[in-house]
Amino acid sequence: MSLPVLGPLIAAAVMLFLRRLSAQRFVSFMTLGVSLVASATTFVNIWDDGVIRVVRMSGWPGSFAITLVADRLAATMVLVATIVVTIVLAYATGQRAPDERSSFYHPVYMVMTAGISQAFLAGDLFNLFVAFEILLMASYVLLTLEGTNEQVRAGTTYVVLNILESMVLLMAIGLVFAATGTVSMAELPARLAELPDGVRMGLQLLLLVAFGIKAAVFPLFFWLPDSYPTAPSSVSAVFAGLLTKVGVYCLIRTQTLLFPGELGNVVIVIGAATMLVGVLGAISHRDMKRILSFQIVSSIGYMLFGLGIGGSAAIAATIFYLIHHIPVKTSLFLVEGIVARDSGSSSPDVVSGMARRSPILAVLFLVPALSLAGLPPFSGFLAKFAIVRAGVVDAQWVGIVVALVVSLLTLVSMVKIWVGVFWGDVEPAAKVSTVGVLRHQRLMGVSTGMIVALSLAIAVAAGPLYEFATLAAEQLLDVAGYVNAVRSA
Amino acid sequence: MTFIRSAILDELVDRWLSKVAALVALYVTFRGHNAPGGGFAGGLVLGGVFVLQFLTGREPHLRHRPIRRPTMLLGAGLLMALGTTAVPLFVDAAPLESHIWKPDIPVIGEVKVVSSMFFDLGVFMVVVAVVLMMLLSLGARGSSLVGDDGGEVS
Amino acid sequence: MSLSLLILVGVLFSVGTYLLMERSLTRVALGVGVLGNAVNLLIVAAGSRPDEAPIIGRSGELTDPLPQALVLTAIVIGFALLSFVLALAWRNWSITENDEVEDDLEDRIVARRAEKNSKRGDVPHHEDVEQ
Amino acid sequence: MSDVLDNVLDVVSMILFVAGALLALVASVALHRFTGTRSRMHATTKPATLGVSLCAIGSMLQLSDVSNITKVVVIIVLQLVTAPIGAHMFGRSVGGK
Amino acid sequence: MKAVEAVALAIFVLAALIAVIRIVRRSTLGDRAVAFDLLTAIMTCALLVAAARSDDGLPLDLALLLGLIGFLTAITVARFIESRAGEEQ
Amino acid sequence: MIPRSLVLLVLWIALWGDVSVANLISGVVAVALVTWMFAERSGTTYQVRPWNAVRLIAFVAYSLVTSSARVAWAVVFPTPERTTTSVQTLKLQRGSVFVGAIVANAITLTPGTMTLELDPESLELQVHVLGEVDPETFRADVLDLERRVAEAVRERSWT
Amino acid sequence: MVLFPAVVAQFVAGALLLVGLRRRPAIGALVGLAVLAASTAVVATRGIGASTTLTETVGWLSTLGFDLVFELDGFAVLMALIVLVLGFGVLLYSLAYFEHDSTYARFVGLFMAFAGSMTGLVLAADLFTMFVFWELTSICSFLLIGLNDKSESARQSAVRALLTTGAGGLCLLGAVGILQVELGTTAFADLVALQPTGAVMDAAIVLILLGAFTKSAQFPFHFWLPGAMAAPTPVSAYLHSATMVKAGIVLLARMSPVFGQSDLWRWWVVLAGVATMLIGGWRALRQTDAKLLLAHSTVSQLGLLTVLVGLGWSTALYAGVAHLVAHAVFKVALFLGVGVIDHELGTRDVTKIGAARRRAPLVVAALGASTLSMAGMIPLFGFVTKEKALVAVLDAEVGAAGTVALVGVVLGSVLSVAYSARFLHALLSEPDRGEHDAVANHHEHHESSVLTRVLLGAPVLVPAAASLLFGLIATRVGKWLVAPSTSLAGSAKSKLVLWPGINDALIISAIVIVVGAVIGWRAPLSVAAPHGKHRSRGERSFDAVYDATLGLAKRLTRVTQPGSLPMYVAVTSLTVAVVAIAALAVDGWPAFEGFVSDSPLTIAVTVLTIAVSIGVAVVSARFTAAVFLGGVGYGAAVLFLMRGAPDLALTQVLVETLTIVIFLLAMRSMPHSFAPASSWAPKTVRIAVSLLVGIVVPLLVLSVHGARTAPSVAEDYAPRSISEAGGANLVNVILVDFRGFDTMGEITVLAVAALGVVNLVRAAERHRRQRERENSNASAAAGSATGDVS
Ligand code: NA
Ligand code: NA
Repeated sequence: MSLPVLGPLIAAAVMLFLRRLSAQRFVSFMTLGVSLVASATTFVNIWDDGVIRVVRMSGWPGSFAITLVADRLAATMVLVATIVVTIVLAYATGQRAPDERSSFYHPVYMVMTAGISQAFLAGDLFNLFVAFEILLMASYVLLTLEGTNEQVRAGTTYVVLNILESMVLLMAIGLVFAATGTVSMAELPARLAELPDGVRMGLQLLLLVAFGIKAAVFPLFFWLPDSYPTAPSSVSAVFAGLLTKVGVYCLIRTQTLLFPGELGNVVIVIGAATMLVGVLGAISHRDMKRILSFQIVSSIGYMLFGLGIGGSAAIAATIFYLIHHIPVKTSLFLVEGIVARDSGSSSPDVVSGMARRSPILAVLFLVPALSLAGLPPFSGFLAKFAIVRAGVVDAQWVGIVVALVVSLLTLVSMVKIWVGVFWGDVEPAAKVSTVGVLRHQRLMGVSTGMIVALSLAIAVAAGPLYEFATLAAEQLLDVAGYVNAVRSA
Repeated sequence: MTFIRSAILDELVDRWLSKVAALVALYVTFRGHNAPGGGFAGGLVLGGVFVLQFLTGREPHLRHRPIRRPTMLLGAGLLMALGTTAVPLFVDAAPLESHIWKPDIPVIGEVKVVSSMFFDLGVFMVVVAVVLMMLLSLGARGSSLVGDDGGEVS
Repeated sequence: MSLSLLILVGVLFSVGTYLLMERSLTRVALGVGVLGNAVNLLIVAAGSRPDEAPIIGRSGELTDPLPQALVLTAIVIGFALLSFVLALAWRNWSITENDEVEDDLEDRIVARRAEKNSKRGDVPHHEDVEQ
Repeated sequence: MSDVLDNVLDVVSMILFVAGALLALVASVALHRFTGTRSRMHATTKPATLGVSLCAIGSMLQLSDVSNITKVVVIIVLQLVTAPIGAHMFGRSVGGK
Repeated sequence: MKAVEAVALAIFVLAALIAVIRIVRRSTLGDRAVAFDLLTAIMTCALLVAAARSDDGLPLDLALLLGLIGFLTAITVARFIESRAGEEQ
Repeated sequence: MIPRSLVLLVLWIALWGDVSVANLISGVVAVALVTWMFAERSGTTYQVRPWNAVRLIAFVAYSLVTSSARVAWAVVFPTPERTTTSVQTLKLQRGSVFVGAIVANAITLTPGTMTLELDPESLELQVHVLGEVDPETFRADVLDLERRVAEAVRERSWT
Repeated sequence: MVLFPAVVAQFVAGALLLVGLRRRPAIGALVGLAVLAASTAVVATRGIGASTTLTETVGWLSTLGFDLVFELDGFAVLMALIVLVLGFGVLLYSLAYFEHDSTYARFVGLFMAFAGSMTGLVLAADLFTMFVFWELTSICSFLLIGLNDKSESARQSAVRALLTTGAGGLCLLGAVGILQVELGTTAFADLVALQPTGAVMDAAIVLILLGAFTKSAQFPFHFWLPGAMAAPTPVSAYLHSATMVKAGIVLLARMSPVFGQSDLWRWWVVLAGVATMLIGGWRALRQTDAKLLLAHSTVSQLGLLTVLVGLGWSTALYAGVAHLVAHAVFKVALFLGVGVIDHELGTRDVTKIGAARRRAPLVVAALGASTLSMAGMIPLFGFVTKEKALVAVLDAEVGAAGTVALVGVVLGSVLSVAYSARFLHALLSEPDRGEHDAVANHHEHHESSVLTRVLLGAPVLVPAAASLLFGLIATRVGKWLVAPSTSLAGSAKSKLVLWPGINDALIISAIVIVVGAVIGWRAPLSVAAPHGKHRSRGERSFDAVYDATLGLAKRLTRVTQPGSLPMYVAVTSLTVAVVAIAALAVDGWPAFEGFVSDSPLTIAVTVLTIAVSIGVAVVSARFTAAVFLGGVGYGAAVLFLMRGAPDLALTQVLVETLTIVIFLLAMRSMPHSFAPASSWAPKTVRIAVSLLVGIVVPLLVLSVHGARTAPSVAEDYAPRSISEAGGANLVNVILVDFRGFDTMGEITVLAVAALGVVNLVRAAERHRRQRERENSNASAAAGSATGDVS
């Protein structure tokens, strides 16, 4: 179970000795393959029996050791993350730019992978902070990989605000310790419950702010749309698909394990504002990557809305949304990368008529785009509707109206991209390669296709997946179960 | 940073200060388990020595010694720490679970070796490597240093 | 709780926040450094009592070692962050010959479009296209 | 006998401490009294070095552990070695007085 | 004994205060570095006295490292001033 | 002649505060590592004459105290003569860089005087001096110091 | 299970054609025809005359009741046959229509996907299933309208159609959610049985109607349909007359037995239907493009259908179903016929299409017959159904709404006769000489083969013949339609007759026909282009809303996303401050107690550190500030030491020193002082924000500190430290053992940071070299240029 964390780290260290790119690639894929097997095994086992797996680091009792805890949600997230990371790496290999530009790409990418897994598995608040720092630092490096003017400027915003986030998180954790004397997530629920209301609320809100910055929620989202568009597509794809999800995941943990059911209405309001502001940003922009980046923010809002409603149905819907959104968002960025690689840009001012040039690419865009807009029969529809339904049950009418309006505006933003980039005459001015769009980028196309297929598979297998999400949600709400599993480990 | 031609620096820094400081660095590293110090502090002290060499323009010294490839040192340090983390997995223990050996070696007597010492040593190496990398990259005046010393895979 | 430490933490938070709001990247880096110190002091001040150093064998009541260990990790991470920010500042300087964080270009474009209160949507280009 | 010795050592230490402290004070006052960086260095680094050395010797007299005494010795040596290096580097860089 | 040490420590604080005034008040970088160096020395002295006070090695560790590392700040400043000597004049 | 390695080994053992086989062995390893890590710039070594060395240390310590007092005095009661500064230049006689380096350090340690530069080729010494001073007297003092140093250590080349 | 596979087969065929058989679209079309035929066979054999209704459930997300349920009841059979048979005809027609068009492959693929969506929609047994296919039809329609994506207006129309129907779809989704949660079911049969009422149901009604109205282009959402005529004729014929726009009618038909008794439902339906009928009819009188004329006539007819189906009264439902069939039959013929004319003449202008009489007399005859059916002339099927509609409205016992409906239907009928007459007029008028030449010209360039003419002609002639035939055998057709309407309303005793005898309805009809014919024949064929350029008022409103939304979004985004880092930091800091204030507001002012007495030394060091830290913020010299930062660190180190944290102090001192060195390295070449700040906000604001943070955070700390309840877990460490972890320094033992994993992460962070620094420096170096290379190339070029000159 600790393999998805340790494996990539070891690989990263080994790769510092490797000069040859091919060797680095080999090590990367081998490692991810092993991680994949390991995380799939954990996932299947937990799917089978639902027993929470705990690894006690350094072998000390669960009550005061650092633990890695895999419950249903964590195991799922690690598996999905590993799959996505692997496919995107294949894409990056096909794209060639990032890993040929810097010999540190592969090691840093591996470290980021490890950080993501560790964040999902962390059973200790401070260790979670460390995991965050690992993946953040790796993301800083990946974001500024080429060191261009744009990247440095955007990287600065990203780095500074994420450092601020780190400070807030660290402060929050320090205060949690000061109030409770522990940072173990299994020990915290009981101790937090004893605190005075204001202190408890303050700690909860501080954690919400910290994770909220990471997850890019209103009003703390601004760093995201400014920075993601500047990274290479393969990098921003992982950022978009996974990194913000880590923040959401942590918000879910905070809301279910540490402060069960508290301040739900605040979360709902934040969620509604986030989806609205995000989508308005998306339709304000023209650039494909910008629109997609703002859409990340908007989607986060949906998850927060579901989380805020609370209860197993809403949390299950949120989990389903969380999982479905990873391949959807990732694939959109990957498509953008293919467009940009083919035409030198993905701006509608430069590119158009892509659908004529590559119908397959158009389909690869359309499926996740419609899924994002919540249209049936794609996974996004099920996820969005599941959340809306939970809202109806809870009579969150305002939120539902916002969610539906945002859904329409999301469609607007996707249509903007479609009309601007995929429709229209083939622009003669563009730096268009003469051969087929996907012919020279077969690996990029295939990996994008795999992620799209993954998202379609989520839609097809929605039934069993949703049952699993429901079980995962029930497990999340069973605080005592978590505590006992860690204590008795 | 330009090299400073100075007899004072030659004598003091090269002959004595560096070596004494490096010795202290090792000392701080290894006694950390029982007194303030440890791999991190020790690594920083040794890093400080390199800073001193660097500030006095002595970095050519670094380039003729085995630590000229700090990325490899970095990798080695990480591997040592990770090894300490992962090896227990092979003997069915928890990751990072420590083990205390007390072998009774002839002449020396009973020696107490704690496995976490290797972890600390890994930390030490990483810190030294990090300091070196930062010095050699940010501190490089010309370009050549970066390619040669800051990292080697091209 | 030590009152003087608390006041110091407050001052450091103020100074750090103030510096982070500057345009000069060097000052931002300074802010990162100050804020890091502030949080570290906060954790130690709030999380433990001033007692004897936590080394077994020392006389007197030992203070809580855990906040110290956490802060030690935080110090290192803070150093890593600060170094990277400084490298970023350096690179920024080497590109633009100034030390400032500029506003995002695309955002400014959108702002300008909003300012002009343009009647033109992006998807259906109306009047201007049809002519 | 050892009591007497201890007392003597105590007194010596005290004298050394106070002397060291006063030297430090003088050094800091010098920062304001003198003009020009080099002049200020004359008045600060040297008395400070001496001050540290005095305190170190005073401290050495009170310590019992070999390891600790060694550290104090190293501290003195370091003072004597590093002060010139610092002065040297400064002397090179700071122009004027 | 304790009283004398307390007096010594008080003098150190006073000296440090005066040095900090030099640092904070408008002055050149070089002067500030000199003051900083002095501050390090004062800290070392205080640590030595504190160590003697309780026959305790802990402050000595810090003093030792200060001695090893502290002067780096000063020579860093020196290097900085030197590297831009032309510019400042 | 005291090998530097031995000094370092003693230092190592003293730091641990305990003479044991384990410390000795680890010390040998540590010293070897350290020596290997930091290269020598010059291929010279030297010999210390213990008695002369002690005399030298005593001399330096004495001048350290007296001149500290003098500077302290200047701080407390500054006059123009006491606070004026000058740069004195002179050439060392013994032809040894090592000796020159020790001289330069000793000068720096002594309050009121501060070595700015010692050229390793010409052995020209630049000293910054606080307070009014007669150049000839100063030169004589420095050369006297050089003599004392040269008597305490003797350089020997082994390449 | 047959229904779901039949639907899926059409999608699969579509998908294959989109990505696979792109080079051979004709073969793809043949595959599509085969699939459509097979599906038709399935529906016909399993549906017509079956003793039990075939029901299929495809489990999807059963936990939430998101399953696909299909039912082949009478209405479903009827609609499915319309969809499939017309689809077959249109696809056949398209083979000739597109010929050498490069978009044909795309058309066939999307067409099949659309046919699948539509089949699924009409077979749906519950609202959820219907919604799924509903949205699919919107998507396919979007892509089909935009088939000629090089045309700006096609793109715009597609977007308008998608967003309008998409918005309606979301309303429908809301209704689905409400019904699912409130009633636990969306199955039509269950809903009819439940007859739900109440405030929440009223909301559901409004949402459902919005969905239906947008889809079926009812007022005020009627504007997108004429715009959708930018699509090629087969698309218009199939989607925007015969099938997709009927989706809203299907929905109304399914739901009106559920909500038909509600006044809310009835009034909305009647008002929207009547308004649509009148507006569409009026507009149809003013179109010069024959296709647009038909489009507006479709709008008008849809209004009639809405009124009939929405009234929820069994006879009206029966009439609605009948007229739905009639409309599908004559309208597909009309559209396809106009397409033939367009194909033959190269124009659809009503002043010019008269020339078609000679080129394609059969087609024009079929058009004429269909037009008469549209006008409701005996003996065509349109007459039969129009009569039935009048009867149904006359007999309706629904109060004032019924009266409004009656007036509306009469006026609407007048208009529909009028535009039919105008269209007929256009068909029969003689084009002037010049036009005739132009048409002849076009013809010379465009000689169609026999196969082409058959393929184009048959799909026009067959439905036209059907209009006539159905009229003649109206009684039998009426019997066929009993089952479909019974499946909706539960009971339908109505029947159709060609000649009902003289009754109120017939008299009204006669008056309507006379008045309408006069108006229509006298209406001018050539009409000056309306004022608003190419866009209708509805389109302009849509665009205004769209632009306003975008403008609002931009203005808002300018506020939320100014791109300014300082602003972002300020907002984030303020958020933290607000959090602290909120916590304090709940618990009240923290108790200022429990302070340890600080030693004078602590106080002194604190004061010094504060002084230095303020210096960091104040000083303007770059490196000096860095040194000050070091001073703050040293101060913190001393405080750590005094609190019993020697390890911290040690590390802090080392780290601060190294930090200063790195500051030096990074800032070597930067100027001495900071540039004067080009600030985003006045200094006072920044000071205020930072002071607020500096004040509230310590208060929060105090409040939290006082709340400590349990002892630290670290108390468990001490007993185990030496024996089990082998060390006495607890902090170090924690770092390498108890919490060694944190340290592992910490050195990883450090390592990656170093890699990042090196990477940035290398990038700079790479860029510098590149620039140098470019410069030297440039100067070399310049050098050779001067060489040439000399
Ligand atoms: Na375009
Ligand atoms: Na800049």
